[in-house]
Amino acid sequence: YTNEPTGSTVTLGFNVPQTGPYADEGADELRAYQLAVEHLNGEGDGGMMNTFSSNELQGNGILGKKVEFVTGDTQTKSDAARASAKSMIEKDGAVMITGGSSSGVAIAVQGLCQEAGVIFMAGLTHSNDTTGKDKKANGFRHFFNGYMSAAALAPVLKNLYGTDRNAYHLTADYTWGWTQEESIAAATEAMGWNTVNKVRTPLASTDFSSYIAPVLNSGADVLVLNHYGGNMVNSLTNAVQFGLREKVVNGKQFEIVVPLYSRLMAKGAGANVKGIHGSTNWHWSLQDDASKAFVKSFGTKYGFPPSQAAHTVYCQTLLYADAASRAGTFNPCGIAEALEGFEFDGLGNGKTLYRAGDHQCFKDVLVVRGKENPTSEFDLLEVVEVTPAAQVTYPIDHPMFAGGALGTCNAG
Amino acid sequence: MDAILLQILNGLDKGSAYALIALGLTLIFGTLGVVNFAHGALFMIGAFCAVTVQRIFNISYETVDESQTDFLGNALVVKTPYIESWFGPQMGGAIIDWAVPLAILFTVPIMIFVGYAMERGLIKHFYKRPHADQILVTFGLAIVLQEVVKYFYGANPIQTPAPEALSGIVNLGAIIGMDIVYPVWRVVYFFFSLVVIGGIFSFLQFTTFGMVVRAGMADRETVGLLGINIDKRFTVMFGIAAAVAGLAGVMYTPINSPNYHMGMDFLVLSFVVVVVGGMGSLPGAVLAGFMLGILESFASMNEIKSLVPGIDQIIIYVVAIIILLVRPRGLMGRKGVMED
Amino acid sequence: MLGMNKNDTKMLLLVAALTMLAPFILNPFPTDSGLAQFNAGYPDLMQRFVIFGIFAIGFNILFGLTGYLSFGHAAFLGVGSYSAVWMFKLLAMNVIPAILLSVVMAGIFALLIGYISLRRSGIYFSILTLAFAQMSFNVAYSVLTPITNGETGLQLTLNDPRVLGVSQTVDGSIPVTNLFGLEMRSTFEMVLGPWAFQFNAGYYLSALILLAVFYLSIRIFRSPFGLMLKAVKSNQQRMNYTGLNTRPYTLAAFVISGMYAGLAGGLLASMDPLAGAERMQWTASGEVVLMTILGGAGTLIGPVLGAGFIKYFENIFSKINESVLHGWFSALPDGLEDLLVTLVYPFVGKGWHMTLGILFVLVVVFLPGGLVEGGQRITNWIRNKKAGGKTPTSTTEPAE
Amino acid sequence: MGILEVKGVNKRFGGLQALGDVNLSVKENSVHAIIGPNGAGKSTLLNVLVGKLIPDTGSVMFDGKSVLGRAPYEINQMGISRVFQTPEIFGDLTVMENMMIPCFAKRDGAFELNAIGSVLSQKDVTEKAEHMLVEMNMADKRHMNAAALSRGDKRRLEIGMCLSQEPRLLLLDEPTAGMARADTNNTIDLLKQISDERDITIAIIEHDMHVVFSLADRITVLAQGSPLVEDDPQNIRGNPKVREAYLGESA
Amino acid sequence: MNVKPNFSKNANQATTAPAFLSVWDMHAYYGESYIVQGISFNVHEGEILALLGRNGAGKTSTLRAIARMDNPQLNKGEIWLDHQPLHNMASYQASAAGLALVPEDRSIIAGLTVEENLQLAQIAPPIGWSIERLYQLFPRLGERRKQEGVTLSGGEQQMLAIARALARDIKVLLLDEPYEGLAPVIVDEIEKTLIHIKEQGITTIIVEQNAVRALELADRAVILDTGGIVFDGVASEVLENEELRAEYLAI
Ligand SMILES: Nc1ncnc2c1ncn2[C@@H]1O[C@H](COP(=O)(O)OP(=O)(O)OP(=O)(O)O)[C@@H](O)[C@H]1O
Ligand SMILES: Nc1ncnc2c1ncn2[C@@H]1O[C@H](COP(=O)(O)OP(=O)(O)OP(=O)(O)O)[C@@H](O)[C@H]1O
Ligand SMILES: [Mg+2]
Ligand SMILES: [Mg+2]
Repeated sequence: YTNEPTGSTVTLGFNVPQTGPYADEGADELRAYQLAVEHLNGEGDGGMMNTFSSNELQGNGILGKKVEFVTGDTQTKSDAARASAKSMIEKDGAVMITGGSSSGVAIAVQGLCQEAGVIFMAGLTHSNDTTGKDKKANGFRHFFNGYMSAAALAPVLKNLYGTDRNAYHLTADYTWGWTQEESIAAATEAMGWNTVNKVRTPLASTDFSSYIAPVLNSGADVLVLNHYGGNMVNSLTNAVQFGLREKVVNGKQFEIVVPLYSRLMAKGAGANVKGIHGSTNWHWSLQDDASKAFVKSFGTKYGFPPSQAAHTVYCQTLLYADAASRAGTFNPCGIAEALEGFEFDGLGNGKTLYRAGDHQCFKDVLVVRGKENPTSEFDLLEVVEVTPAAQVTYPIDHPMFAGGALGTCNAG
Repeated sequence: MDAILLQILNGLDKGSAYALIALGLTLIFGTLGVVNFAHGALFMIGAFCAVTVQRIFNISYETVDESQTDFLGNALVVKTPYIESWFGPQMGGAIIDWAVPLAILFTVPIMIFVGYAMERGLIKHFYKRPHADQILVTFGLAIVLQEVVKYFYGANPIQTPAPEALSGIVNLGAIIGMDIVYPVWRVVYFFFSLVVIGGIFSFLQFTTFGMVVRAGMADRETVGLLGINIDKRFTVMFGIAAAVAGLAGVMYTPINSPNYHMGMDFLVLSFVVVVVGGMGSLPGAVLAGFMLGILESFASMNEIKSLVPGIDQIIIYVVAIIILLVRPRGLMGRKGVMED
Repeated sequence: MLGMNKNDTKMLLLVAALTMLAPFILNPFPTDSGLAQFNAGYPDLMQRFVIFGIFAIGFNILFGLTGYLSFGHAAFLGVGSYSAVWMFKLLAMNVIPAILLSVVMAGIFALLIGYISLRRSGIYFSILTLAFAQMSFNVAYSVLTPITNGETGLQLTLNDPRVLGVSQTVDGSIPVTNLFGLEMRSTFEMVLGPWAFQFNAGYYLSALILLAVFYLSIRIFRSPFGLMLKAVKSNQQRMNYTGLNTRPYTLAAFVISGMYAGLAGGLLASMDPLAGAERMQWTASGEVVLMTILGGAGTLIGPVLGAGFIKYFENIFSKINESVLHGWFSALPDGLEDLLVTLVYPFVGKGWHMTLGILFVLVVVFLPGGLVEGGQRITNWIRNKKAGGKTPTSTTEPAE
Repeated sequence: MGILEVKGVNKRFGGLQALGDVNLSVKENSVHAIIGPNGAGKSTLLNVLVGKLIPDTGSVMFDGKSVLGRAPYEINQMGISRVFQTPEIFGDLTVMENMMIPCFAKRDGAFELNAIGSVLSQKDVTEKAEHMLVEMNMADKRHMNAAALSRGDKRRLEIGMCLSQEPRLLLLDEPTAGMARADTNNTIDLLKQISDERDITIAIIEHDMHVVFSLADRITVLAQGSPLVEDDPQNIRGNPKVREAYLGESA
Repeated sequence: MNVKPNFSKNANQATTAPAFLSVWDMHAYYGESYIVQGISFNVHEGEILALLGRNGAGKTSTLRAIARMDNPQLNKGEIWLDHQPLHNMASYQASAAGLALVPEDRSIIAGLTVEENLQLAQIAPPIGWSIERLYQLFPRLGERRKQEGVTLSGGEQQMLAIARALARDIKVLLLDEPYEGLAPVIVDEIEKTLIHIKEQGITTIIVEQNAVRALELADRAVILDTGGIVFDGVASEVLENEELRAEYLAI
């Protein structure tokens, strides 16, 4: 199989955005990867290896081989990401590629890994497509997705804002935005909300005022911002600027929802996030042992708490290592088999299943809210609800995930 | 009706940002003839002046609050800005609150210095070089400036809010009996840009400075023969342009949180604005800025979007193409400026 | 030879030798040494060198000869890529039809855009091309998603129809691109002591095509057509009053260079069947401009050097991370090691942009003719040294 | 009936009547001089002839075909070639290349080009260009960039370029301005020889009376946009109106 | 610095007045090509010096070097004007010191009107004739004050260029082919102007292909050939010296 490790080491490829708008998220992912490598090699305090339900990992590398890694810059561009991944595979002999901070890149690299015959452990990618129509036998996603965000958020929104609401969607005009919009609209409509309008905004927009202004007189009383990263910071800032948070429509307080939160980015919106609900894959303030262990380990090393991106890539690295150990081989097909249907606990989101049919993890999803009185610059979000995995699980043939096929595992 | 008025207003407001950015660019690009790919970076540096001022105002001393814990479970370190301890929480808080407007004072000299250093150190040697070389050097410079900012401030946006007093909304329609609410700061930005634009116009109109610089562009040699030290004036012009770019940046920060690549986001747009306005024409750049702003606002209206899907994605470019085909030198371009 | 003068023949032979021996030349460091980091001789990067070389050569036919600075050439590259991937999806995995279609489609696109844009000159032309390319990018990114697959990029799937071929191979995976059965990704690895050299089919195909189009560009530069274009650049007015309708000439140059871009796009897709919208973004158009100027606009070999330079940085420098640096300096005392790492780190890895920016500035300030001039200076210097005496540097001959 | 017939041409620039009812007939194979004070409209008239300007009214016929409304390159292809008052040459190209470009033109001025470039035709072109350089006394400068030529040399190069196109009508706008005496004399000889040996018609604008009177078969005096007189050289020299408006005492 | 340098090699025996403008051993380059190859001469206050030579002899280059233009580059040599060392100055400083060059291509600035072209000359001190006075001298310019300078006819441009020089308070006027392209009557006019200027005490160096006219006007003459001086003496001497005339001026 491709890049079978022959020496005493095994090389992993960490492919993250190091330049461009997501560079900070990429940097945080890299930190988590390094931490994971340390832990796998038996250095440091072991972090979540101590809480992980599987006890295969011994701190002696993977299958006795010391873990080494190479890094690359995806620039958040499919092309650059594939070039970088290829160089890791062709030049550095990486047996696994992981990383990414956007769905487009994750899907592109996942496709590449499928062809090249290596395992791809997706990083931050939230589009339904990654494990939906673009799923691949060699690709695995620990992160949650648009559907799960919607499923977790809907009940909370229902409790908070009632069932008689008119929602206005602003959506980043590309695949991730569309899948999220579809998911949220479906979930909220199911509980009785009316969708007033779905407006697509160009990815390159920086000023969303001309999209926000029409919201004022649209009769909507909820604004859903299907934006991520810089788009999200700007659209939220603009929405608050236009006084939407203070607005009262039809006798109801106007509300804003940001379905996918990223704490790193939310910082850019500052006080504007206060009281605004959204979902996230994981948050450092969780009080379970695994999360605490990870925060401690990461925080001690770097001086600040990890982001959800850091958490997911750390988990992915451990999961890969564990699967290799259980399979007793680095052969992608062996590893895939070990991961498929794998149930585990102790990585921060409670009991988790790596579903065999689409390589998506099913675990608890957090609903969070912008904190009113933050005590520090990291303390922006508070968890209002931990939605149990069962509630966000969907059947494999759910229409939002239809099309495409997993195919068969490729070992190169 | 309200909706249309609101979009016109929004277009003017967007346009004022475009016009202000394009104004700085056209001083360098349309007047000095330097294809300045670092203009976006100047805009970005202006914005980060505000961030820096905010940071400076927030320099804090630390006290340990045993009653709270931080993310690692240790006692929480509470930070209090020195300014607050010096001036009292009330006054100090107000100063911090007004960081962005106060940053203007700080930005102008900084930007003039940046412009001066850039022109003397680098651009000076490129007036006579081909445009292609200018692109390479200014693009290189832009990357470096950007990366330096990224090194110190990270890649994520940084919030720099407007003063509390200026961050609400006003009802502009109240006078005419309509309900047209608009963010105060955006109104401030609009008037601010009018003032800056007016200031630059009168400076170039009522002094011979503009004429000399234009002449120097057309024929440096001859202007030198007439006893004029054109280099000095080019430097001044560059300084002014940098200051305008910087002002556009500082004032923009409360509208959208600045990040290190915000310059690149605006770069293409500002070139389009300047060229559509017509090379060498200041009024052209301003006019084009407002025009594109308004058209962009209209294109993002749902009614228009449902007629022509995706029009808001391409409106700027469609308009640019049409204008350049109908009017060979843009709206108000002068003959012979950068046509070869 | 082949209708070329001696210098050109020499240069073509040189380029041929360089491309054919690239797997050796680009892998000078033993695989296990610390410097192996700087090796560039792996298939993907070598392919990128030659493909972007083709792109830049084509761009230079327009820019170097006519002086028209297009800021939208990436659109043609993108069109080429999309065409090729669709060909793979619908027709066959053989690269020949795909490449042909990309060239043709890019040519048609260039004809349309060029016909309109060439009504203006100077900066107005640049902005027109930029506007067209940005429009294409925006549209490809969202509105045209059914054709382009938007953000994700157009990829092959397991259920592509593929008339002349199978949708999936027997083992259930997507078939790979090939040239009459020769798989583009097939690589022969030769191990010589501590060195490992990779010979990749796709690379050699691209390299041969590069040689062909490089030869073509030499012929264009030296032909009366090329002379006419240079004359148009120098004085369009005089050209008009000498009875030449300049428009068809510049349009021809535009279309030819667009077809080069399409060829590059088709090759990219042939090596790696994916076509993403960001290939059409203005930054991508800007990149080829930078490549050309960096290498030396108007020179034959310059654009290829420029392309190599930028791609090298993008792919090699960006991969140097902190632990690699620690590896290099580990022999030094700890304090010094940390100091050096701290000093170097901002310029590599995530700081590779910074280094690239600084190099742009340095090159353009000190080598006004681009890298080619650098090369000339070195040869002159060596020659002078050999001659031993102070022969005055010959009058600046056009760097070609 | 002349080869060039200008009838009733008017051209205004804003308030300025640059050409007012100009009628002119140039006989085939003659040398026709147009003289007149500065700003009389001589260059403007030439601009109309080559399609650089479109007159407000009037007609311009060359060889029985109308010139108006055609693009400059088309007019050139009809066989009209022009030397400008400020030299228009290819500054970035070498002198030799400058000369080669018009040599690609066929007899009637139309371009014959082959992008792949057959070796043979290029050789012909090179020979012809070489020959022309020798004729213009510029062979030693063949590898210089044209921009670096002195002004007189630029002018000679431009004349050479126009001649090597073998036009039927050659328009010269002050061809010897700034040229050294010796070269002026050479140019006079060359033009004489051309007009005698080849069937080229020449229209020349010149302020140097030595040149005008050595060459011209016929002279039109233009003043304030309108023809003042048209006559033979001897008569012009004696014409008091011309003396007053143009020649001054020194002629 | 009170000692006036007198670098005269052999020249100026004709007059004993000290030199006002001295050029000593001037070497100038265009990039690598060595054009002005060690020229020395003196001009006295109020004198008109004719600088003659065939095309490419280096006349323009000499004037440009004196006017301290960037090109050609002065690599060696000294230039003194009325006690001031010009060789250390940039062109704008030389202009402030009292030097004005009327370049051979006139260099009217595009995009500026006639009047603006004149105004431009009066921005930096010292300021000379008023614009109204210049319009009296050249009424044609006054009539066209709002017209864009570059659309003037050739002769009008020449007038504008001279007027622009006079708009500054100058001590030395460098004229590069001022008669080129001018109608004989205008040449007479300009000649009168030059005499007028001379009467104001302004020193003039005139480069001209119309050697006879220049020599009749000038007090002294310098003849250049390929970058070096081949004659330096009284103007009338040249007119009388058959050999010189034939060899270098072809008259
Ligand atoms: N584009 C223009 N706009 C306005 N006026 C113009 C333009 N072109 C020429 N003129 C004016 O028209 C008149 C005729 O100019 P033209 O160049 O034809 O003169 P000319 O006879 O060639 O003179 P000269 O012998 O000095 O070259 C001049 O007064 C000139 O100022
Ligand atoms: N920019 C330049 N670069 C290189 N060589 C130049 C340049 N300008 C002029 N020369 C060369 O310098 C020499 C002298 O030129 P210059 O213009 O001084 O001559 P001139 O005596 O004024 O001639 P003319 O009477 O034709 O105007 C010529 O051989 C010319 O080719
Ligand atoms: Mg004229
Ligand atoms: Mg001269």
